[in-house]
Amino acid sequence: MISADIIYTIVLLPLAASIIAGLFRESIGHKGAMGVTTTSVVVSAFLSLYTFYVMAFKDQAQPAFTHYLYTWIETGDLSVRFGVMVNKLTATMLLVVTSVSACVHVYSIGYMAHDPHRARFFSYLSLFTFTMLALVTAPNLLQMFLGWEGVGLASYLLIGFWFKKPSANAASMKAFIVNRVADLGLLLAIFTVFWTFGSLEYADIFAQVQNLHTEYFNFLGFDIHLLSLVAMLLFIGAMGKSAQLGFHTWLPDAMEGPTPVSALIHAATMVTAGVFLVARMSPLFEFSPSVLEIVTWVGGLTAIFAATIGMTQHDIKRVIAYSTCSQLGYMFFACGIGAYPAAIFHLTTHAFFKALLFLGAGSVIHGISDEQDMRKMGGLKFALPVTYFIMLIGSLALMGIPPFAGFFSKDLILESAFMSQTHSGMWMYILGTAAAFMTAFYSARVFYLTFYGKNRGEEDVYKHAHESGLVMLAPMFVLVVGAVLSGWVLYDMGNLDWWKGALFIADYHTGLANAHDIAWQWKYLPLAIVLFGGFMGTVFYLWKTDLPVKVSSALGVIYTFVYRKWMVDELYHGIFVCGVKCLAHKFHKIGDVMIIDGLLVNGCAKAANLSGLIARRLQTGYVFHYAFAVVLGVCLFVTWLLF
Amino acid sequence: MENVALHHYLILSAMLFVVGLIGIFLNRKSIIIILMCIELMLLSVNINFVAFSAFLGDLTGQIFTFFILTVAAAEVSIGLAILTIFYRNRHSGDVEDSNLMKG
Amino acid sequence: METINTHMLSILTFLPLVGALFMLLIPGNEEVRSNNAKKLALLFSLVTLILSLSMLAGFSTTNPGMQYEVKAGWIDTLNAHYHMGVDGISVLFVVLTALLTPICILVSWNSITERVPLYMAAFLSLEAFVIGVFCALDLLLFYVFWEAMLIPMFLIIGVWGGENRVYAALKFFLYTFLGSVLMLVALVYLYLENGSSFDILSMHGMFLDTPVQIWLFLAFFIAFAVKVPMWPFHTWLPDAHVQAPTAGSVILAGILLKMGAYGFLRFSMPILPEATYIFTPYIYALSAIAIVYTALVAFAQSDVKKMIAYSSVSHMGFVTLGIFAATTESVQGAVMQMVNHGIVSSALFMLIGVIYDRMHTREIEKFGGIVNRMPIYAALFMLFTMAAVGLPGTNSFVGEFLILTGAYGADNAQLYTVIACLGIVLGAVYMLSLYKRMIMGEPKTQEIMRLKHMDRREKWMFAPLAVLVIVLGFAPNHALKFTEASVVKLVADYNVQVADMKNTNIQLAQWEDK
Amino acid sequence: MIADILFFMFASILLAGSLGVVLSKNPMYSVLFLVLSFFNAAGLFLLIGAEFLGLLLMMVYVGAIAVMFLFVLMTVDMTQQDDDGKRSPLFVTLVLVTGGVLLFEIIISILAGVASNTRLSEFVATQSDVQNIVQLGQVLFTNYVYPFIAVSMILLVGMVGAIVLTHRKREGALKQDISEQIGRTREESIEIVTPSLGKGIS
Amino acid sequence: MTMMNEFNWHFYSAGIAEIFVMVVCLVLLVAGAFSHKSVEGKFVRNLTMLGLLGALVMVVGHIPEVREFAFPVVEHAMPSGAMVSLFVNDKFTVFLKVFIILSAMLSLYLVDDYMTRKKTRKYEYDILILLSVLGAMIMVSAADLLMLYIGLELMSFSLYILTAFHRKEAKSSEAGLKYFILGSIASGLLLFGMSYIYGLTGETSFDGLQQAFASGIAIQDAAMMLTFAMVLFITGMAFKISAAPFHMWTPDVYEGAPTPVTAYMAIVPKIAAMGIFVRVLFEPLMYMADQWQQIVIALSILSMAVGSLMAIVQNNIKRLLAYSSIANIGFMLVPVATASIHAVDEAMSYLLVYCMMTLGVFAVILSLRLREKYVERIEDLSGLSKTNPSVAAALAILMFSLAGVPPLAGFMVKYQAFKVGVEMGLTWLVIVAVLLSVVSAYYCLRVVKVMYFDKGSEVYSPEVPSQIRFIMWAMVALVVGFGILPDTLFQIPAIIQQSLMDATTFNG
Repeated sequence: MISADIIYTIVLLPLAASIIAGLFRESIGHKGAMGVTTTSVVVSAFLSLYTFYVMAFKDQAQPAFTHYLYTWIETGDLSVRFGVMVNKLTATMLLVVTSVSACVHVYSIGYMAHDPHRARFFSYLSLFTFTMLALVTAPNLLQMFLGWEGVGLASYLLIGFWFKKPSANAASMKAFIVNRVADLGLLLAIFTVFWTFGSLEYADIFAQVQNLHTEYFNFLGFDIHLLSLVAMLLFIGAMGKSAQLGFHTWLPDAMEGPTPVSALIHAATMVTAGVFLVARMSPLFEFSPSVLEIVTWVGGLTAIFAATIGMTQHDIKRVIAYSTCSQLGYMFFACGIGAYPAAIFHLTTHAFFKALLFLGAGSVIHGISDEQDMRKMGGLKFALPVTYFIMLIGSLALMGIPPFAGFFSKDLILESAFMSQTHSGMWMYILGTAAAFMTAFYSARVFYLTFYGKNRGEEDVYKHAHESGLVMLAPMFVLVVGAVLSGWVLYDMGNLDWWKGALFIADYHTGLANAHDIAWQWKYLPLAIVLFGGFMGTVFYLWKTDLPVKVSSALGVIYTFVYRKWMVDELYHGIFVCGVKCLAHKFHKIGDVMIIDGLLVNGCAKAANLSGLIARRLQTGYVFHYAFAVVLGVCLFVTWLLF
Repeated sequence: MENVALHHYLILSAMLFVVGLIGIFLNRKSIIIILMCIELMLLSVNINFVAFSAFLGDLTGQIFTFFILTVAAAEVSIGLAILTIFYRNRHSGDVEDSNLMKG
Repeated sequence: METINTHMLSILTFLPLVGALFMLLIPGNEEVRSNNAKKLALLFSLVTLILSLSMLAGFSTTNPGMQYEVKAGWIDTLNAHYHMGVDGISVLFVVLTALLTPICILVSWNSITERVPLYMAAFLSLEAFVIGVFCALDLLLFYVFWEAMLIPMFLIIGVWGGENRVYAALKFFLYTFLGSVLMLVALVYLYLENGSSFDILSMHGMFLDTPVQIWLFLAFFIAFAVKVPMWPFHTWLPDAHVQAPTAGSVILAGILLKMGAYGFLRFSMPILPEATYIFTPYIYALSAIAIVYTALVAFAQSDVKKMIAYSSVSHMGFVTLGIFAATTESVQGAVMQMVNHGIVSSALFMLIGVIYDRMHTREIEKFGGIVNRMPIYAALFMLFTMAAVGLPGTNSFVGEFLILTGAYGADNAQLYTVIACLGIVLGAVYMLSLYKRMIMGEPKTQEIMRLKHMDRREKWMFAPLAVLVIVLGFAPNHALKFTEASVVKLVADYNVQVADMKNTNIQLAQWEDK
Repeated sequence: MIADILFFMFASILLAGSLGVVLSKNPMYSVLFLVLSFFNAAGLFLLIGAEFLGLLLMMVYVGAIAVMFLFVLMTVDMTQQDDDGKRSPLFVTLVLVTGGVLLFEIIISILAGVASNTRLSEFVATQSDVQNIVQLGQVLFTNYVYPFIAVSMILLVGMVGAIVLTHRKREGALKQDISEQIGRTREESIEIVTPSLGKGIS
Repeated sequence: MTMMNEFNWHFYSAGIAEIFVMVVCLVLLVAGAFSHKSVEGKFVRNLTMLGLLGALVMVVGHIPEVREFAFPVVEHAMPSGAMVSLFVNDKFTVFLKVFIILSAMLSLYLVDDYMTRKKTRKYEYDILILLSVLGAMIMVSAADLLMLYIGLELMSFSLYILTAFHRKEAKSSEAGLKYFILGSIASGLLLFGMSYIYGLTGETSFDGLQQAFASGIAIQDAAMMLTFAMVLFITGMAFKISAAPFHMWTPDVYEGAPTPVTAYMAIVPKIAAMGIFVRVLFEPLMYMADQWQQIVIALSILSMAVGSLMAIVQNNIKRLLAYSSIANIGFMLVPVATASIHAVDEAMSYLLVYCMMTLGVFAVILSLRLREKYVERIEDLSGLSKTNPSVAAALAILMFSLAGVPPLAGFMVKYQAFKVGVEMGLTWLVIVAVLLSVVSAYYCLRVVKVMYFDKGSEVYSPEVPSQIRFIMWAMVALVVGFGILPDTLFQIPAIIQQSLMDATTFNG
């Protein structure tokens, strides 16, 4: 049996560790801080594993339950409690979060061994783990929002961990602010939910969805279908956190943080929060098909859009970041076509292999003195043999080559899309397959550029390239296990029944249910294309290494456009950053300084002073003027009264 | 020619009054003329009082005039005294020299 | 103990005043006087704090009415009474004032070297007057405290302020004075309408014609709007903040700004419900403008204090939005947010003061990379930045969330709520960019590399505020429960009166149709 | 009839005199015009039956005040003329307009009063049997004794004021101080000097 | 008429204090002239004080329950008419006289040090003060236009001379000259108005006038003339209280006159003139309230505006105080402008507090010497709070009170004035007044600013006579005390208001 206490332990242990590491690092030292945090997260991970094991396999009778700890905010009609909501979705997320987090913690002991601020780093990592856990266990939207913003904070702190790097500081700010913008959607969704459902508890919301699904809500003067509105606003929030098209710009920049952070936050956990949210709210989304359509298209377009950019980037971490973006697109369009189980399944497998890839990349970077540019790598196969192997596994999993995990989940998604028998489902199948081709291509590209060919970096660095220590390799092996096995061990996840009500699919979504009935040619087409992609990659980067330059110069503007990330950053910079700055200065200079202060406030003061000065001129000192003033006064008064 | 009535006196005194008043402003010469103008104003007031007194058959007006005459005498003495010390200080009795203080 | 309880509010109000008088009478040479004044002032303010906490402990959370009431004759000819009391709306502010004053004294411990006794006297008398404002239940008494408070603040800005202090002090005084004198006229009118009585409680629910209410509301509004300050009455604030000494900014941001919003709650809503209702849309608009516009203006500042000052305006925009939305949630949120803002912006000003004491500049461009030298400072800065940004888990989130939630459902406020939400983003923009420019990065100058670490006094003065940020973030109910009963009553009464008005209007319209 | 003629005569000379006061360039002439005005005013007073006041006017004004004006004019030498017209034409216009308006208003109101009114136009100058001076004396020292005393204090003020302001000790005027002469001592009057050799007494 | 020939104590008892002061003046004149030069100052000063004290005792010792009259005359002297009085004694006059005598005594205390330092000490000074006090007393007791005129001139003539008292200083003599000329013009206007009023009603006594106006005959008969007369009459008195636009003399005279004289002039004549102004408006002119109300409103607004706006551009403290007094008169006129007799006490309590504040400020000025010269420019005060903190504090309190900041008496009386304004439906005037009070707060703050915010290094001459110090602190104490507990402040004028109301009901 799983009791609430176990869940609370899982959630709060990292918090306690974080506080201890953060506040008392002077007394416990770096080792103490690392020890406390890592231990607690590992314990959490094992408890989560146990929880997941019980819920998923052992005890099918284990009920989903909600437990409350204490009342957080209570006033008027609003009552929000802290607590946990445990079901299979929670358990899955707990497993993903804590296991990856534990691996990253351990890995970081090695990776950050020489950093003077590593206690702080671990404190942040544990804090992140806590907030992420609070997010996934939340029984209501507000606690979820607490976790949601909390991971934002932790992400901000971790991206900007190397505070001396201006680029890191800028990236952390960008991440926080872009997320904030999206969070507005979430916030508005919460408000709307409160005023229509009267509660923020998931249970209450889901219970009322049936009753309210014909309601309309007046939003900014438009009567909008209530559930669609809520769903759309929630999805905006999800887009931000999951770096979907439009909100994706922060994610590549976030790679300025230490690599373990990228593995934990920007691959495995935080960015998947959006998918998690959509899945969690599936009973609501299912009643707003129009929004699901949007979700589908956003996901699909992100998948292909990010993949295109991924093919052109030179920074190893950025490539993987765009890949993450692209994979998240898969998950979203899976949600959009109603295949939530497939999405979560992919989320889980993706967490493992993407974390693995990042850690592997970290290992490479660590090995060659923090160089991230792939143009300065090459031929590292012999220097870093274990890493080479790990990256190979990771890449294959990402490409979706059987029998690695990625194959199962991605295939399930594409099959569901194909079988959903809708127009957009079909499109998703096409887009997904195309993205899969690109995924294969850039995965191969990364792999070959890093490990094969001649070394293109500095000779000195190359000579000193070294394999990572055991403390870094060990967690990677754990993840390798995940990347290899999770696909078929957890294959049941793709089945709605497995979730026992934690996810909800409306009847009109038949894609997932029929996924297994797909014709074989459609089932294996993506695999073939993936293999072709891998082959192309091999051609370009192993055999004919002069091809990429030729092709890119042949493509000319198109290549540059893609390489510059479709100019989105430039566009945003132009519109938002400059716009806000310009507006701010205008408001300040013209609005405040000139009009309000200059004209009105000081203007009045000056007017008073000026009239004083003018009146002063009338006080000439000549007695006849004074006398005349008296007479003039009399004359005016008389005239006034007489006529 | 009609009989001289009250309003003749009143109009006369009004004219005298205004002449005195305007004299104060228009005089560009010595301050002493201002004092004389004030005397003219007081004279016009006296004419008013006496006229009213006579036409009302009431003595109060004449009493008033009596007192005004007395006060005017004191006034002139004070005025001239102040004028004298002003002259001693500024060596001028000009109206336009009295502007040490202004604003 | 019993006597202390019955006279609690009088003691809270006049104890600091007694302290202020003591300050002026301390004998000895300059140095001795300074030292003794500091210690004595701290002692007085701490005793006041302890008493205020005991008052809080004895406060009944279920009673929506006035507690600790005292009433005695004062000016018989005017029928003005010495009438004090606290309810849920005011009680927290009293405690907040009592809390911030000792902190302010600590803040000024080393940075004020000239005329210390006078300074301490000014602070203690300021505390006394402000507590008086929050406790007064007699309109004249209220006004007396309200205005009297200007004098010590004027001196604090003018005597111990920065290089442009004279302008700022005069602007502060005249601006607020202008607002208050109009209130005086309204006050006189109310007094006459209320049967020559200044009793605030008896004014609640008195019947006034709508046009009369509108005029009165406008007069009160200007006074309160200047104090809050609402856009476009806010320009005194940046100047005052920038020029005031650190402790002055703290008290200004922490408490004085709350007086305006408190006035709305105490006067506008209960006494002039119809006018309040009529003006609500305009105030929504002003609040929304305040939130977005001043957040942008804050972003454009190069002076760190000015930036925080503008951010205060922006944050107070939330408060006014919440008050006028007049739902239980929003008003609760507004009260909460006032307390929160009192804590957070005070702390931010203190942080600026800490660095100002070391570097004597407020130009953001002169800072940079402070974290390298002062990590604890950076951590505290981060904490309060996040609180200012309204991150969940900090106290500000609770306030902002309640306000926005409440306002979202109020009549016609939805659009403004959405605009106000933008303020949350902009808040993050300027606060984080401030953090980035000041704290992060390589140390910008040699001077920064030589900065002194924070000493024990400096750390301790942040401790209570930091604790409050977190505690109120995770357990805001400890604060909310004090205000709940009174706010519920306030909102309920207000809505009843507004509903009455609407009914009457409908009936009138129907009658006219016939 | 004769009274009427006399009235108009006195009145016109009075006005002319007053204009002379105002307009003449030499202050000395102004004083003389003032005297002329007073004479005519006194005539008017006599005409209307206020003999005592008429005479008083002549005695006090002509005999005392006008002389005082002349006296002061002579002693402080204020007869110099200064008419380079510093007044701005704007001011002069304004003054004339204001004066004109004022006069117009007074006359209008007087005439309106006379026209509309029942009492004002009925007023007639009444001649009493009792002598004017007797009448005045009767009330002045009975009814009005208190103001009479009070006004004496005003005269006192005039006196004190004139003395305190203008009286001054003349420096350099040789005055005999008897007590000083008698109280002279040998020590302060004689100095015994011992001349040194060859230098003489200097 | 025959009965007047016998001495009747009752006819004189009400005016006994004035008679006493007259006698004292004569005695002093002789005493001063014949006493030895070295002691004459002190001797005369003590006698003056004694005289004032005696007058005070007589005034206070004779508080009438109902209004009393003295020096009755037979009206319509020739066709013998009713008995009316030249002189009235009621609680209003008692209040004003006590107020006048006390102010005069206090302001006399300010003189010694100044005159000694300036080497212009003369015993005539005291006599002139005494004479002007006498004039003021006669003026406030006047029940007849004649007495009013005589009192006014007695008071003014003494002031003209006092203004020019520093005869060797050009400014002083110039001020005297200006004051004299303008004062004479004003009294000419006043007299012209009086002559019409007399002529149209045949009355000079206030009671008689009130009845005449009440009957409406005069108003109907020559409305225009009467209006004209009333304007001139009010002008004459507005000049004395220096209400704009008849205020032009004030700053120059304040600046030029010796400072103790300015102090005296800022208080005693104001009390007397304001007192009689109110009495005239509410007794004889009561039934013309419709007309004079408009003038008073205009006077009020103009005074507030001119006073406040011009005060903010001044550099000389005495000029500043002059404009401040103009502004304050404007505020004082707000209750008067309601034309309601109930508002009189508000004006009077304002007057009371205004005098306290003014006296206090002058005490401060007279206690500050910089390099042995009396402080005149506002800049001279810079840094006062450091070099002389107690004096600075006193001046700051007085200035805040002038600005009308609670909890000081200045606020309380302003409040009262505004209250009655609103009560009587002149809310717009009150709004104008409060807005201008913000302007006037500015010049008060400027003084505080100079003292507290500006750096000054010069050290003030240390020795301050204890009398001046006493007056300064006494006034500060009163201002603070009345600010916190203003009951007494409001009760005294309430009594005198009653006595004015009695007068109206008595006649009306």
